[in-house]
Amino acid sequence: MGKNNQGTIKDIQKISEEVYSVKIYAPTVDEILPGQYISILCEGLTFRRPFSVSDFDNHIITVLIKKRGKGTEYILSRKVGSSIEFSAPLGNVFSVENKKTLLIGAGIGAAPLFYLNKKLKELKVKTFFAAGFLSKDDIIVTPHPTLSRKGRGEYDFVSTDDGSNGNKGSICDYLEKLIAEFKPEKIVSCAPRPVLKIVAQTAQQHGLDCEICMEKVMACGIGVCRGCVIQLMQGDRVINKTVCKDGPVFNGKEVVWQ
Amino acid sequence: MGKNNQGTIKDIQKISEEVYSVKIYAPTVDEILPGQYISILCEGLTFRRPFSVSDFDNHIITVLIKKRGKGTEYILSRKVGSSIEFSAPLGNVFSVENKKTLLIGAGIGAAPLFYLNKKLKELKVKTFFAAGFLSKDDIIVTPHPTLSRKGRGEYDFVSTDDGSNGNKGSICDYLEKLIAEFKPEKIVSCAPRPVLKIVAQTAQQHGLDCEICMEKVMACGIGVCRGCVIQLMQGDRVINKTVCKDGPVFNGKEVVWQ
Amino acid sequence: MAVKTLDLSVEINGFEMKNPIITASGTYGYNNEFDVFCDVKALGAIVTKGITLEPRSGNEGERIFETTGGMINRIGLENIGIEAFLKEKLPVLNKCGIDFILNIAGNTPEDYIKLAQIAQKNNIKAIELNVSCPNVQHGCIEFGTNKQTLYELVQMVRKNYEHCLIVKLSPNVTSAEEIAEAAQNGGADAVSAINTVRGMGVKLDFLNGRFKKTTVSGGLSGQCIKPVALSFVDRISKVIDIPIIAIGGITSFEDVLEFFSVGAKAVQIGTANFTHPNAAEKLVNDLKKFMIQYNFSNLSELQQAVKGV
Amino acid sequence: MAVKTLDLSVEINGFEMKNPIITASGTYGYNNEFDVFCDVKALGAIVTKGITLEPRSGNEGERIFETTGGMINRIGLENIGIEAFLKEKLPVLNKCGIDFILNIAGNTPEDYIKLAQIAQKNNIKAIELNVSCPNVQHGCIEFGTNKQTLYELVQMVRKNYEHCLIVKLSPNVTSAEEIAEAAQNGGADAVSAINTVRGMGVKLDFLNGRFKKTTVSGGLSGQCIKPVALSFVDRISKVIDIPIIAIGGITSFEDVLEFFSVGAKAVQIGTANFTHPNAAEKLVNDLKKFMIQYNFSNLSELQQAVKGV
Ligand SMILES: Cc1cc2nc3c(=O)[nH]c(=O)nc-3n(C[C@H](O)[C@H](O)[C@H](O)COP(=O)(O)OP(=O)(O)OC[C@H]3O[C@@H](n4cnc5c(N)ncnc54)[C@H](O)[C@@H]3O)c2cc1C
Ligand SMILES: Cc1cc2nc3c(=O)[nH]c(=O)nc-3n(C[C@H](O)[C@H](O)[C@H](O)COP(=O)(O)OP(=O)(O)OC[C@H]3O[C@@H](n4cnc5c(N)ncnc54)[C@H](O)[C@@H]3O)c2cc1C
Ligand SMILES: Cc1cc2nc3c(=O)[nH]c(=O)nc-3n(C[C@H](O)[C@H](O)[C@H](O)COP(=O)(O)O)c2cc1C
Ligand SMILES: Cc1cc2nc3c(=O)[nH]c(=O)nc-3n(C[C@H](O)[C@H](O)[C@H](O)COP(=O)(O)O)c2cc1C
Ligand code: FES
Ligand code: FES
Repeated sequence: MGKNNQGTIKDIQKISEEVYSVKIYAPTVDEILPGQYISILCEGLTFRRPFSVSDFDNHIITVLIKKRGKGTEYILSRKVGSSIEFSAPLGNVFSVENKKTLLIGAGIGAAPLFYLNKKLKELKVKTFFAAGFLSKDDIIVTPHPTLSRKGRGEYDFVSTDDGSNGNKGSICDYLEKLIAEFKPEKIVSCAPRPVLKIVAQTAQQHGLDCEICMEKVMACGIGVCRGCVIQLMQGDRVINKTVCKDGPVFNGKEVVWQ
Repeated sequence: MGKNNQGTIKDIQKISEEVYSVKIYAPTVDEILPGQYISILCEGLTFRRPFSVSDFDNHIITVLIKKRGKGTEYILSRKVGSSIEFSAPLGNVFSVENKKTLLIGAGIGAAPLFYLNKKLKELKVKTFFAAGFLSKDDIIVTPHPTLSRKGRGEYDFVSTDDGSNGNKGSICDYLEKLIAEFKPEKIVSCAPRPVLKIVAQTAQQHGLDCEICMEKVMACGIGVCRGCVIQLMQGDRVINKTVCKDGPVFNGKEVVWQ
Repeated sequence: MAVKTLDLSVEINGFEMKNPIITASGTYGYNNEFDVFCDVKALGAIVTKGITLEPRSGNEGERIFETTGGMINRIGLENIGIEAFLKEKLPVLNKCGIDFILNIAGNTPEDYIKLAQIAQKNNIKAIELNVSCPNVQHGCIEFGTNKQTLYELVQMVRKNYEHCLIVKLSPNVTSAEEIAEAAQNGGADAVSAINTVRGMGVKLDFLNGRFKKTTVSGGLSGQCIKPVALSFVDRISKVIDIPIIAIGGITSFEDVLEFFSVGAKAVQIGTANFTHPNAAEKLVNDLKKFMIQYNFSNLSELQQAVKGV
Repeated sequence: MAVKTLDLSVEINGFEMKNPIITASGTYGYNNEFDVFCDVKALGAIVTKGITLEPRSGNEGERIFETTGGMINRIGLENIGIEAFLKEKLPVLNKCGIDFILNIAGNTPEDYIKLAQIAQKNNIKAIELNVSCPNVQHGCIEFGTNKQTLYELVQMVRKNYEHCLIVKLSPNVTSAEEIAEAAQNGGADAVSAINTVRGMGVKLDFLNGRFKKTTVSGGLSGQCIKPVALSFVDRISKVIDIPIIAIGGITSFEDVLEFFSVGAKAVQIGTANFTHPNAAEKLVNDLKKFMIQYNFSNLSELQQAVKGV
């Protein structure tokens, strides 16, 4: 028991063109690890809405929310101080190990990588955080980045499709270069599906470990409804895994890309 | 064209235990007469919610709203300054004529009578405004009553079920007395159905004109869906009339009480 | 560059509509009542409230009930009857230039035939057979749930009416396909689907230790039934060739596109008229805007593009 | 004054449930998965995910789709199969003291019979026949929409299973009454109703002048179908005598009372478990609180009071 929680919204701040940082005080949540997510009850909607945790510290959960439809609008229209109901922690975790790690984010996909990066750095694991965005106004910078490199916050490398900040082009265009220069042992990525696919394939070509964080519309969040399955190739068998419980983090090698 | 309007909420004030006064600035509404109502769009709900107009002045519509379910909660949770969509003006009107008029309200039913009372007084028609409530905290007093009689606002007579303010008992208990003392030519009432029935029958016994304001769940608000019909006895025929368009004001003599 | 003319028109057996946005029977009155909210003549057509041979006073008791995402109605076909319609409403329709479809209902096949004959005689260009109203004791729904009965009814009406004959289908059947085929085989020019879904609303009040119960058993409509309607239209579009006019929860322009994508040629707007009384006119405008912006010059081009994917 | 003991129990052919709040098949897993959210053994029972003879991997493509007031699913009966159930899940159910109903589905009458025999042999005290799942190509739904086929199927299962036999009915039929009677006549101890309503979700994206379409055709569930379920239960309660377990959009305690008022003896909670993962346990508590506050000492007393009005 205990995965259903009542929290209080402590802070909502706009941090890019469409993304907001939302801080929730959650007295009943003791631990959330990088890769895990929370699922928020939105009034009038059947499905709770899942969001990766982008920081967790002393019962304060930070999620970065991109405005999309009714659910995100509901959450972002709540007043600071109002209560909010959510399930947490849900899902599996990024493995935290002493391997030189290249983090690849794209758009809102950067969200869970902030938390992972922080944890890895605490453990003195070498990381390189690269992220791609559409344009300079879309760059997601957490409210109080520990580092600030010309408006690029904690990123070690930024690309924008239009070149308005950092390097011009998709983050995928720079994958080879980043691998060549940083020489990672492992890549971790959260991004739209097409980007994930390229990252996973590139990692495989270079024989690197690869963890990717997937998305799928969810109902139950705990693996029972079988609504969010993806296919993994394990050995020579294709098997169903749920993004909500077996994931959202998967071994990039195993995912079957349809 | 023009019955669908966009307005702005100018003010929301709690005016009794469960009732709030809501002021809406409605630039596209030029005239609303006593007895008419507006019907407010509430997000996520199929039916607009009807509310009698309790004052109208220079494009400012005042409605008094009792908190009930989702619709009223939605309206009352809106921020001052936010926009609101509604149909107006809807329904027929109280007849304004030079007859000594006894106004009988009960609970939130007092709402439209404030506006009628104001209009009648402007025309120097003699009125006597009596209203019944459950208890003193339920007495609805408009934000800035022109008269204040010991917390009873504009009422000439108040009864409360528990006797905590004014006379003890239901307003119906005082009907005979009020008629005997004020000697009206006409009674106008808005109240829950059982009260209306007693008022209508009492008026008939005394041979007085009687107008009553009825309620019914509504869908279209303009008489086309036939969802809100009540039966009237006209001559010796029973006919259907819509509360939304033919009403909400009816001749007390004609209503068929089921 | 020359401005392309925008062709939104839909034609079914000689019945011309300027666009595919129609308002559904029972939700829009008889003629121009909604002019207080929007420009009725800008619509493709309106479908009149269901008309019977004789006037009807409808059901007693509570008639409407709000539900999650929709409503239930048991109006019971209250209407002024065909005679009053011809005398009082038809002239207004003609005067205002409102294209309309006469929705007719009856207890017996003879009722339908007589109404069709009257429509024929009065040069009414389109009728919609309500064989699917769950709110009346006899007739009506029974025709709509049995394929043989429906086939025979449509055939008889067809013999008496030469203009656009639309059959409105009930979703309350085991096989959508069979019932749609029956309508087509009987000679319908088009089907419209869906009518309301059987539903019941219950309201309980608990007062002084006792329950007070109010029930409204009738037809469910509104956004909550959109998935039911999409599924129904999708299935019948695979078995019939005549045009399908989609109905069920349609509120937004996205909804309209969704129904085009499963094969609808036109759509009817019902319950949404209550929530947004200018919904229908807005849909016409949204459709025009979209087509201009993305360079579709006629409706079937757009419908092909949405369907073809 | 002595504290009255509160009796919420429901018994159907020897199957004892401590209260009438059950969780619906497919929404609650196989055993104690929901313990992370609430106390599963506090519930009257859980119904397992639909189990087939062999494991199934379910449908490819998108499987769930949110709609206004509900959702559509086309899971396609992904399940671990009866053998794995007996080996992995049954021990957990027994160990945790969770009362359960085994939901079974098959392609042929033989599948059902075999599953019933296995249930009988393993002393499983209640089974629910899923004859109404709209999400698989063959079998299942066909049994649930034809009264003769259903009658025969139930009869055959009955001969092979002596404990509590529940038949789960599909709302996608022309006559609710006939199908419920068929289940009763076949020898069911109870019926549960309703399974999901046929529905379809469409999502269109318009990108670079082209439409991209995703569709999810399956079963509609959630609050939006509550009126359909109320109507269905109301109608069948007038023609059958065996207990009815109501399902469809039940979320709040008021919903539970509404279904009692139309004749339900117990209820199942499905989609609401997703929105409020502790919904079912909360309903048990709400029910208890209400009965204590208003002095109802046993369930049927309350059910009579709500129904009797
Ligand atoms: C494990 C997981 C972690 C996530 N983390 C984050 C996060 O940290 N920050 C964030 O902003 N978003 C995150 N998302 C996506 C987020 O859940 C959706 O944006 C949100 O549910 C949309 O809800 P809505 O009601 O606003 O939009 P809807 O009206 O539901 O949908 C609007 C649009 O968003 C798309 N969408 C809806 N749900 C998803 C989904 N699950 N995945 C992808 N697209 C979707 C829809 O297809 C639609 O086009 C995550 C999703 C998952 C599964
Ligand atoms: C012509 C007219 C004028 C009205 N004027 C006022 C007014 O000035 N101030 C005011 O507070 N209310 C007024 N009402 C009632 C008001 O419309 C309802 O209280 C409101 O619609 C309830 O909406 P809800 O979503 O909050 O409650 P719901 O969840 O819809 O209902 C909550 C409770 O209120 C009851 N209720 C709902 N609608 C009505 C109705 N139309 N009549 C009676 N009971 C209803 C329900 O049965 C239920 O028990 C008026 C109604 C009509 C028809
Ligand atoms: C109040 C009301 C009255 C209706 N009356 C009729 C009618 O007279 N004839 C008919 O064929 N359909 C009638 N319908 C059904 C609608 O035309 C339409 O088929 C149904 O409501 C589904 O569409 P919607 O979800 O857009 O409302 C009525 C519906 C409502 C809500
Ligand atoms: C994701 C999902 C999976 C389901 N799987 C099954 C199943 O395996 N067997 C079955 O009989 N019903 C299944 N159902 C139907 C539910 O048990 C229930 O009958 C239906 O959802 C209506 O109830 P609700 O509105 O409370 O969800 C499933 C429903 C959902 C939403
Ligand atoms: S959301 Fe239910 S299994 Fe993943
Ligand atoms: S609400 Fe439609 S006729 Fe009154």
